[in-house]
Amino acid sequence: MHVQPFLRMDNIRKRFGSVIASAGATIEVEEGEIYALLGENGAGKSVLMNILCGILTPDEGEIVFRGAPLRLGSPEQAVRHRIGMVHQHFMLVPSLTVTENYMLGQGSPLRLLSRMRAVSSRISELSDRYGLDVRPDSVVRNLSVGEQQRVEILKVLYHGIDLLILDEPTAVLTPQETDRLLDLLRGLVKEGKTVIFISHKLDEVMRVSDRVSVMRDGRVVFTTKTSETDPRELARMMVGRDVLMDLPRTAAQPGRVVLAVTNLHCNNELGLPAVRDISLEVRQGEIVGIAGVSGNGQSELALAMTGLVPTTAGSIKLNGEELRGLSPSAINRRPFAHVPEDRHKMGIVLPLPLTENVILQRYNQAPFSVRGLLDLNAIADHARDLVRRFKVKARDVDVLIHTLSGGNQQKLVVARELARRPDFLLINQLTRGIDIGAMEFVMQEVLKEREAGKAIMLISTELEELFAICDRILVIYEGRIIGEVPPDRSRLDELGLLMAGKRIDTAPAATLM
Amino acid sequence: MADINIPPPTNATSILAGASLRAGLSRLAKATAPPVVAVLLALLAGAVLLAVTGFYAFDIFTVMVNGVFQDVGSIAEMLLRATPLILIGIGLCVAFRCSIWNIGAEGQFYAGSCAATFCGVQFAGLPSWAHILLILVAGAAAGALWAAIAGLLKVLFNASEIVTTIMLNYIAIFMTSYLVTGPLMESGAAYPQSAKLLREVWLPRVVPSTRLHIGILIAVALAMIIYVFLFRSSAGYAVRIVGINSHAARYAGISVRRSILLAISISGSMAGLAGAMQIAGVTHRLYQDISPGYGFEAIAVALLANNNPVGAIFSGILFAVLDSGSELMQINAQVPQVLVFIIQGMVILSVVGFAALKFQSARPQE
Amino acid sequence: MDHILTLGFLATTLGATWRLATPIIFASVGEVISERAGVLNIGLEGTMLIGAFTGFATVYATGNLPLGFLAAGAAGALAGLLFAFFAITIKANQIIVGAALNLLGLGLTSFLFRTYLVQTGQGVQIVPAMDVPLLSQIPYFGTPLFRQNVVVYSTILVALGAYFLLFRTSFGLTLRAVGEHPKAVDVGGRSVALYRYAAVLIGCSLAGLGGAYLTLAHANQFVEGMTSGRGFIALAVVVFARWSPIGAFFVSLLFGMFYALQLQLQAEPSIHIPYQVLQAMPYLATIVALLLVRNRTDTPATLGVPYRKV
Amino acid sequence: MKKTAISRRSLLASALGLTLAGTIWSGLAHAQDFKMGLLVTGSVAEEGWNRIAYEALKRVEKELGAKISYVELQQNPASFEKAFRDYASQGYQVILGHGFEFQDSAQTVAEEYPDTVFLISSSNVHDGKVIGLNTDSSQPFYLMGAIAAKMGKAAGLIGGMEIPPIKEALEGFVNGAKDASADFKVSQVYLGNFTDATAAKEAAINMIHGGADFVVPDADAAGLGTIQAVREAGPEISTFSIFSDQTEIAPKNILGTYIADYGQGVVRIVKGIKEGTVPTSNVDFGLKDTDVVKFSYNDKAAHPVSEDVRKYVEDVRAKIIAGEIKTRHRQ
Repeated sequence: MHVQPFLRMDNIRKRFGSVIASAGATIEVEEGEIYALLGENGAGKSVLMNILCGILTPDEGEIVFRGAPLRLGSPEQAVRHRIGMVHQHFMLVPSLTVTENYMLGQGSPLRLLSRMRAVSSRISELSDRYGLDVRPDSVVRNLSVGEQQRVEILKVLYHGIDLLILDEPTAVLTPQETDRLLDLLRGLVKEGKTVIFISHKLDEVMRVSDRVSVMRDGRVVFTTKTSETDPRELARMMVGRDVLMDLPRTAAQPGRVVLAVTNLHCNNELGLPAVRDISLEVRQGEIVGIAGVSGNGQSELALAMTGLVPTTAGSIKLNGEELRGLSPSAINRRPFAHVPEDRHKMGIVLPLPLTENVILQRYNQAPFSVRGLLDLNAIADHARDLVRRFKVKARDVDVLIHTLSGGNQQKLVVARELARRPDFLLINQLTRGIDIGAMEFVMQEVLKEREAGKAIMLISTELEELFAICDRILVIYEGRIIGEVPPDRSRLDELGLLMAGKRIDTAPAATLM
Repeated sequence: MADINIPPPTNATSILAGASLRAGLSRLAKATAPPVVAVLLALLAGAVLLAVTGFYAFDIFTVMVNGVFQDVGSIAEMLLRATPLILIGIGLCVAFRCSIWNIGAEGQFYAGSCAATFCGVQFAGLPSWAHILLILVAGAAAGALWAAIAGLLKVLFNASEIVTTIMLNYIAIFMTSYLVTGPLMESGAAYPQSAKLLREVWLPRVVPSTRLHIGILIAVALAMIIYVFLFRSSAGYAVRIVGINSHAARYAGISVRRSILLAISISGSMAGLAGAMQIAGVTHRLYQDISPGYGFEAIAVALLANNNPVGAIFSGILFAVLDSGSELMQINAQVPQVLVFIIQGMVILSVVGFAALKFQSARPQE
Repeated sequence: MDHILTLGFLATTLGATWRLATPIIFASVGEVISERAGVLNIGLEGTMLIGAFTGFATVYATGNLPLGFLAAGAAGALAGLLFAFFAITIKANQIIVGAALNLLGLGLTSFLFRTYLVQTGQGVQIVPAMDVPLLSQIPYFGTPLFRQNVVVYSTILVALGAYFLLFRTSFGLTLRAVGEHPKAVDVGGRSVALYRYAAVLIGCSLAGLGGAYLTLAHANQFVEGMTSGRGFIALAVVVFARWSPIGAFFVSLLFGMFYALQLQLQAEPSIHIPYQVLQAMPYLATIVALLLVRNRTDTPATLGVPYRKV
Repeated sequence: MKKTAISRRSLLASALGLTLAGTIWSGLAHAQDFKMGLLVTGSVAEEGWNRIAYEALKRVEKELGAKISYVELQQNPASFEKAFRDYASQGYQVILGHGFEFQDSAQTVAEEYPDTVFLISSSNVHDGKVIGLNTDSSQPFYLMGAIAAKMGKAAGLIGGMEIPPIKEALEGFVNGAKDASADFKVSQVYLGNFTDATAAKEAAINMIHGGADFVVPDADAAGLGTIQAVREAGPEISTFSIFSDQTEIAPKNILGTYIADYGQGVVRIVKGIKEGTVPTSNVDFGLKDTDVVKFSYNDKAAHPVSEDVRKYVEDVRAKIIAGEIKTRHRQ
């Protein structure tokens, strides 16, 4: 259209060892538009944007910005060209104040910090102008995730950026906070700024962007005006085939109560209340979803149920037996399985082989341990069995698990947990960070378990995942269950309000149970 | 700390099978190449230092190696030196695998020596074998307890074991000094040393007309047992999981505290046992400076073996060769014996350098 | 026994405390800077020995005291460079590299001392004591406390300077951020490795100066292994002081007092405690101190953890 | 510095040349040579204890034409036996273990090598050809104690470690002081090592503040810290130079020098052995051995020892030699 686009990244290639992260991606961005970059995890969006903001240098390819070739050696140089990025994981130092964070890396290292006051008042001024409600002398550690994001965005504005890149900015936000963010982006564009918006959420892209490109396997496979496409087309482009948004399933036939949580309380690491008076039941043959924005007590709820953080009050009963107060190892011996939230942190042990990973909770139980000694043959047989049944792509069972892709790692974790033949399965984030093929596979396996009469609880921040397989969805907010919604996409607004802490008068929490 | 937790081959059966003999050998070669190169680099650095300061490095090393392997007697002396290094080293393998930085093996060695001496000079009249057993068990127990202090402080108060074990080293050394000038001092004599153990409780010797005692055999056997513990037992599995990822350990139902205490106590018991053997097998009495730094040297022994107890047998012997050799260098060429510290330091640096580089190149990229 | 309770005894104790604390202050303030940037260096003992030896050898050869301190600081920085290369560039385990540095420090200084500086007989002329005007006139306390050499006084400047550097300059702000959230600094356009190198080099050169104090401003000789565990005490001081340079100054004084009292109480014929018990006191105190400092929120978040870019 | 460095290096080079010619490990014994070996714990480079033995060895080489060799061992009892055996098996006729800690190992190895004489420093052992050679430092320290008590108000003693040679010396000082003046106060500090010169200096400063006007170290290399403290304290504080002549370091403060010419003693004993006379008991060098134990005055001190006091000292010296005064082991 234009002879000279605002920004052109041409045939960008970048590889890390044997992994090709960017395989000749090309994009063009117009001045004053919101440009969305859509793609699955690992499609190469973040790598491309990290190149644009100077964190990574491309192996090949050219960037032309405002008509001149752009060669960046550091993010600082990007800022000098008025390009700035808000990262998915915030780049704020928790122990410092907002002002100190803004001053970080600015100017000569030998300069004194006497300018602090001037910086503070400039922050207040900008905060008022954009309505971001950022207080310059707050210590970042004490801010909520949403507040921290506003601090990040304001930091970019403070540095006088013309091209703003946001990497998955809505992942940690409530629907209402998301709305507010999208409004802000529209306002920035009106001021003449340009926005690149990375996401894998179709609806946001549809709502806010002017144009959209889809990335897959390190390449841009599709670019269009947003007004000329629809979510289904974008989704197809993302995965290379139609998404099975709705998995075939029969209506739930809940049986007896398997797991009952009553009036449960527990604290977080800092000793503050994290789970407040939660009561819920999970029956045979149903999948109960727990929806909520990250950080509302879901993690602590899951850890409390498995004995990993101490509870302060309440009860957790499995098949009528009290679990509260039992050690994690005692709970492991009950028919209670747990797919943890962060597999790298908890679910698997990266530098060990598959064999040693499949016995994680059963390392001291028969048949894997006989009189205190490990039976290597039994362990290897078990690992091979799981690999075969769950179609885990691994050369052998004695390869180290960190050589597997995220999807295959998650398959192995789910396989391991299901192999324990639990009555109750607690899943915290089933499909986080895995490819769409693995995603479908594990969702189907979980549904199969439901058909087999297992009681399943799925904690997720991905509403799509919850809608796809849950039978009912409870919403957690600030440590409380504040409502229940059926898995019906038409009730999305209602769900969003609940996730933002707005109770619905017609369905008060007290009557939910 | 993943750089020290590269596991050994788990599929032992496949190595034994004839078909994969070649694969096993190449795996063995891959495992042993870095430490071998590390040692060569360290010796090279030592040689450069010698050359710069005006010595004939090559001749000195030749004399050293020839001397150490001159005859049965000198080999036995070398193995005698290797015994405490192997014992302490295999204990440190367990602690390091659990990511516990036990810098206190030196103090645990002293604690073991003191307890062994106490039991050695007391309880006269016990049958010889029972008395020897008592001495060794007392040494191991004292070492374990001394280490467990640091372990308890870690699990109860989250006190860094690095600092506490270093402090406990000093305390153990002062305690020994007090004992040999006070309660354990040989009565009627003026020297700061304990009474001499009776010949009945000396460790039996394995090579006639040398001082090499059964400690070396016990050390090798214990190395095998510790290997089985670490890689073939469920408790050892728990220790390793705690060392790599304590969150995963808790998720697996492993008691992190118990594993830490177990690992550091095993580590301490090996150092204590080494101290007891030094008393019952070599010096036969307690002195103020009973260890010339075995506890620190053994850190290098464990590291060079990649925290594999079977490997520690070989690295322990290697360091004993260096030690014995450095004495020969001193006798024959007046090379200051402290050169051996420099070589040890260089070995450690080369080993961790290799491990870190290997880990970096093996790391998957996103 | 009575005279233990006198002002004179107290004044003597305080003077000795400051002098004995001086090398520990240098080393621990240096370590605070290093650990604030996320680098744990347990090789202080070896670094101090290197400083002590280099300073001594330089002054022995040239007779120039300032040059001796300069050389000691530079030698400490060189040791720091070696540490930093392994711990930061190669990303090896910092504890192990530190242990190696201790071995190298002891080995190298002893080797070179035995090879080159056999007979140093009279030693070197040390930094002379000087009176602080007015303060040295205070009855009882004036002479013991305010007739020290300039290196002892300089510990105040070292602690204040480190405080100023860490909390009042842009460099210090970034350095602290490197210890807390290195990625943020990296993305912000500053090199994490560079800041960590700088922190380690500053820390090690201070440790080197602390070592040089022993040979050039207190005793006038180099003795093999003369640091006698002061580098390890400094490590404990940092934890006790909660990573504050001012705190490190005062905690070092506390440990200096243990040393001083130990020597004084031994000399009291009326007190019958085995001297080994008195000598073990600073080490026992360190352990007790660790128990008192249980709240670990001050610990730099990435202490001991190498930074990997991707 | 240059001078010492060069001489040291040429010494090392010659030692290297000799040994690499293959005398020790080639197995070709020079059976006719008279050979003496020395074992020390620590470095002979440092001023002090180990250097005394090294110098003795050099004198044996020079005066008796012996072939010599020495080994610096770590403070590690486990390695002593091997070192003795290494020398004995190579036909060394005399081996000096420099410290009582060598006694046990020597006795063990002596059983296997009946022709070798094992001399043990600071030991009173006598077991066949294992012979203790002790310099009784309590005698010269007794004299120093007497001088201190006659001239000063109070004294402080700084010992390295609590081992017999040092304990005995300090006891001799205390006895000498008490005998001269019963109320004279002497305080003692042990450093617990021979390396912490800083602590040695602080201990001395403390004693001086506490009223001591005589501060005497017996702490090997660390003792230099004490001399430093005394010199800084000014001419009113006195000390003595121990084992070697350090008068140059503090000429105003050092009132006298105690030199143990251990080399002379060793040469005398080894000469006897070479000629076929092995001592029949342990050897205790004392003031009676005027060629070995020497005590002299420094007339250039700020307050040199007065004639009266010297007379008293000569008096007690004679009594010690005659065995009338017991300087140690009084309890």
